Amino acid sequence: MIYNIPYIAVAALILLGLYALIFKRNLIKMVIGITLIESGVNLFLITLGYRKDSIAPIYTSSPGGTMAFPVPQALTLTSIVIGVAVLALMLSLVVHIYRHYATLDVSKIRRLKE
Amino acid sequence: MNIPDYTIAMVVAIPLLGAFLTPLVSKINDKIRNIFVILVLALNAGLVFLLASEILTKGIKTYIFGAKDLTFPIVRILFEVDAMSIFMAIISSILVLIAVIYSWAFMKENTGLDKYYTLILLLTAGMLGMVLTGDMFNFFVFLEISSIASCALIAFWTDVGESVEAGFKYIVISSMGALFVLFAVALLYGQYNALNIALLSNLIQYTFLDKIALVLLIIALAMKAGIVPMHMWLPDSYGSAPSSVTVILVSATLASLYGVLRVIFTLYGNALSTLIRFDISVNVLIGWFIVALAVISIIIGVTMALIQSDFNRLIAYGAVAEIGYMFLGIGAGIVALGTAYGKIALNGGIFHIMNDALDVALLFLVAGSIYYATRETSLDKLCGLARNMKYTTVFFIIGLLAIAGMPPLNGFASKILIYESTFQINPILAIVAILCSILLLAVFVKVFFSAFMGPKISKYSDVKEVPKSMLISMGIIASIIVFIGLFPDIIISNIVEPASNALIGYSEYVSQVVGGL
Amino acid sequence: MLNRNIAAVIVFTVVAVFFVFSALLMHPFGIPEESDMDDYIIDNTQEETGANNGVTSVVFDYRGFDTLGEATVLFTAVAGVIMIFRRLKNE
Amino acid sequence: MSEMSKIVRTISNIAFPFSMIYGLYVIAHGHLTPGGGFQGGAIVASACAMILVAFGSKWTITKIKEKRLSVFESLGAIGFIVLALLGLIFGVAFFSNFLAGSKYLFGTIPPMGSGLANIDTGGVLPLMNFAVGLKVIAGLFVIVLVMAYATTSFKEAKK
Repeated sequence: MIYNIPYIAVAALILLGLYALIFKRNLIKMVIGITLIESGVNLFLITLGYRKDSIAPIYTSSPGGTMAFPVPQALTLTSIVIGVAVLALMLSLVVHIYRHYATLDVSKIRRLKE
Repeated sequence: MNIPDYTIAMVVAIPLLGAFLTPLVSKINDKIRNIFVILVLALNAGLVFLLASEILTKGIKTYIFGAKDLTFPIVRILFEVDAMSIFMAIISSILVLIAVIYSWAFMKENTGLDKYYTLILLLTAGMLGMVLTGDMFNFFVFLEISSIASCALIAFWTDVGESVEAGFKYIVISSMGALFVLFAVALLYGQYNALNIALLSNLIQYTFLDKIALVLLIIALAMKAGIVPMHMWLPDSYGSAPSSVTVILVSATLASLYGVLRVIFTLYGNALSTLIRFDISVNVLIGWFIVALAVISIIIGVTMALIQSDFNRLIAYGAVAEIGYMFLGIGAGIVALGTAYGKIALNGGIFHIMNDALDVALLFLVAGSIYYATRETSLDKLCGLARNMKYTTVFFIIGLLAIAGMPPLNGFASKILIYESTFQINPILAIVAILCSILLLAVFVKVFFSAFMGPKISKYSDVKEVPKSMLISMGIIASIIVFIGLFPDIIISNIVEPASNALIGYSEYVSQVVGGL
Repeated sequence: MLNRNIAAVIVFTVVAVFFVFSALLMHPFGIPEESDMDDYIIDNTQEETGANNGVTSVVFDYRGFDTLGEATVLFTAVAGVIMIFRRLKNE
Repeated sequence: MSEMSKIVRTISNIAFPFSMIYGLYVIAHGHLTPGGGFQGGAIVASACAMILVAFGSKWTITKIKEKRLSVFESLGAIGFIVLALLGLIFGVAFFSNFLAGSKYLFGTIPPMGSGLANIDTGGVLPLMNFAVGLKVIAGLFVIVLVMAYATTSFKEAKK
């Protein structure tokens, strides 16, 4: 019985994303970090809804047997589309920041407080 | 006078429908689009007041999406509106209506206005949804809508470097907070297979995972409410967003503050009194944590406001200090949960949410009108504006006295409740709060003399008063502030008191859903 | 810049502890503790919503309001991106 | 970005109809097989993005203005919320499935248990799938188109 390996994978994904977000200077790397955390939380939502050797909760020509939970899959669908929306907005802001400051380095962009 | 049951759903559905229709309506021409948006928001505010009169007389109302009655395993989404959520909905709908009237003239020469009004309607729908919902995942979805809409609105002036950078910082911090909220919701769902707030509050046995979920929720929502260690985004985004957007951002921040209250009082309601090691109960621990953060944010807010030279950033740091006062009142209320002065502290905290929202909104509108008249926001260059901009000066004086907590106006009515109750908990808190309030007064008096008084310099001699619609909106807020200041007990007895009772009496909120089965 | 790094490391380790503990303490993978809500949906999704696909019946009927919020999120993001890339007057 | 070579353009011309039909199939059969409005819309939007990449953003923006796309998107969103409001008028409450089990358009109830079901089951679900699908197609394509076109105009401005 794979004890809790999926949850450890979730924790690893989230920590990788957090590392990229907190310690990296480049804006694009921060955006990638947030997407990593997003996929980690989605993976966590999906693994919550699995039952031992269950099949997808769809009745069309289904082989029969216990079915996995449908609710976490619906929540993950919503969370994935939210991830796409946030990603699109962040990237368009990064394009504009690059246009203004001609650099992607966070420390240079933090404008000098006069 | 009972109103149909689906008004709760209409309060959120109408701004959404309006937002989806705005791109089509704006194809006709600009004036019809502005009128359409103001009509939608006026109708929405009317519905909220109708619902408020219903809730404050008849108690909690619930509305199930998609079915008439409640089946046992609560499968559908449930809207549950009690006095506290309708209190926040009133504040949000007033502020958004005033901000849209203000932005009619303020935003005249900008391009891309149909997207601007669409995003304002979406932000309204997000805030009202966050405040009215009774489902944890639904709260996360509306939290995300309001943070994406407000991030796009912050970065409205894309030619100004600061606002794009402030928008990026805001979206990074709020999407981080929203992901923590989603992880906490997943933790609760994994254990209890339920997503409804009332049902979860009934099922929670305060295991170690629930403690992690509680900490994650409080950190994430306090981060979005602008508490000190994570407040860096607030001065940047309030400072560089258009003033009419900042007014709506204030109520968006308060909706996250409502989220903190809903989590502590309702979701973990019956877990609050469990004793942890060396017999401190949980609410004392959480209470002191919030009070400590509140005092730090008051001190940092006021001291940073002293050294600011940009008008918008100065008011933004004032807003951080005011959020500190709210959390001080609420934290004191949590520490002394059972006692009488704890109830007064909670009343003061909740009353201060309304007062401060109005004061900060008025000050930002004044800053916006100064920017509109002179295209200048740094205080060093502004001088002698009182001569030509008479009304704006009067509104600024009202806002200044209100935010500093001077007796005739509404800031005093709620701050006195906070001082009185925190004094009984620990005198140092009350002393620090009073001193910082006086410092805040000093900050704004300095602004008054440097920007409004002073000699008439040639650059601003021909400055003319702002157009009528901006004055009307500032006048509405100023009159509400003066009305609350003169008759505070009307507001306290029939709006604030039911709200704090609804928060403390969470068992009625739970039995409304679980009891019925 | 040194104290900024130390603060970042502290924040990172504190948050890391949260996620690792929650990974270890969660119910074992594949054996959920309670499942009354999802069993209800699996059992009578066909006669209540008439759809064979359980996930779509949850997405559009049982928790349809989430999907309305979802469509609003996408609509907001598109409006935001178009607004950010609009042509300003002086360009 | 500028357009690709001749070979890429012809291949994407050929591949576009098939991926479009597959995406529409996923939208239409959302209530029977795995899929639905969001997934099918994403497939069709990726097919459109393939055309955008192959033919360059300048050519694409002459073919379809972003204004018309955002009109489609608002229509899809309005369709979705109107279906929910119809649930309030005809059915029991906001978002109720008033068509399931009725004798109207998608009303029949599928046979219980695992088995095949024809397409006119699922009540209001297929209609909502179509509305959300239209919205996602137009929305995602507008995002990709605007970002591609804006970055090329930045480069010209810089030159």
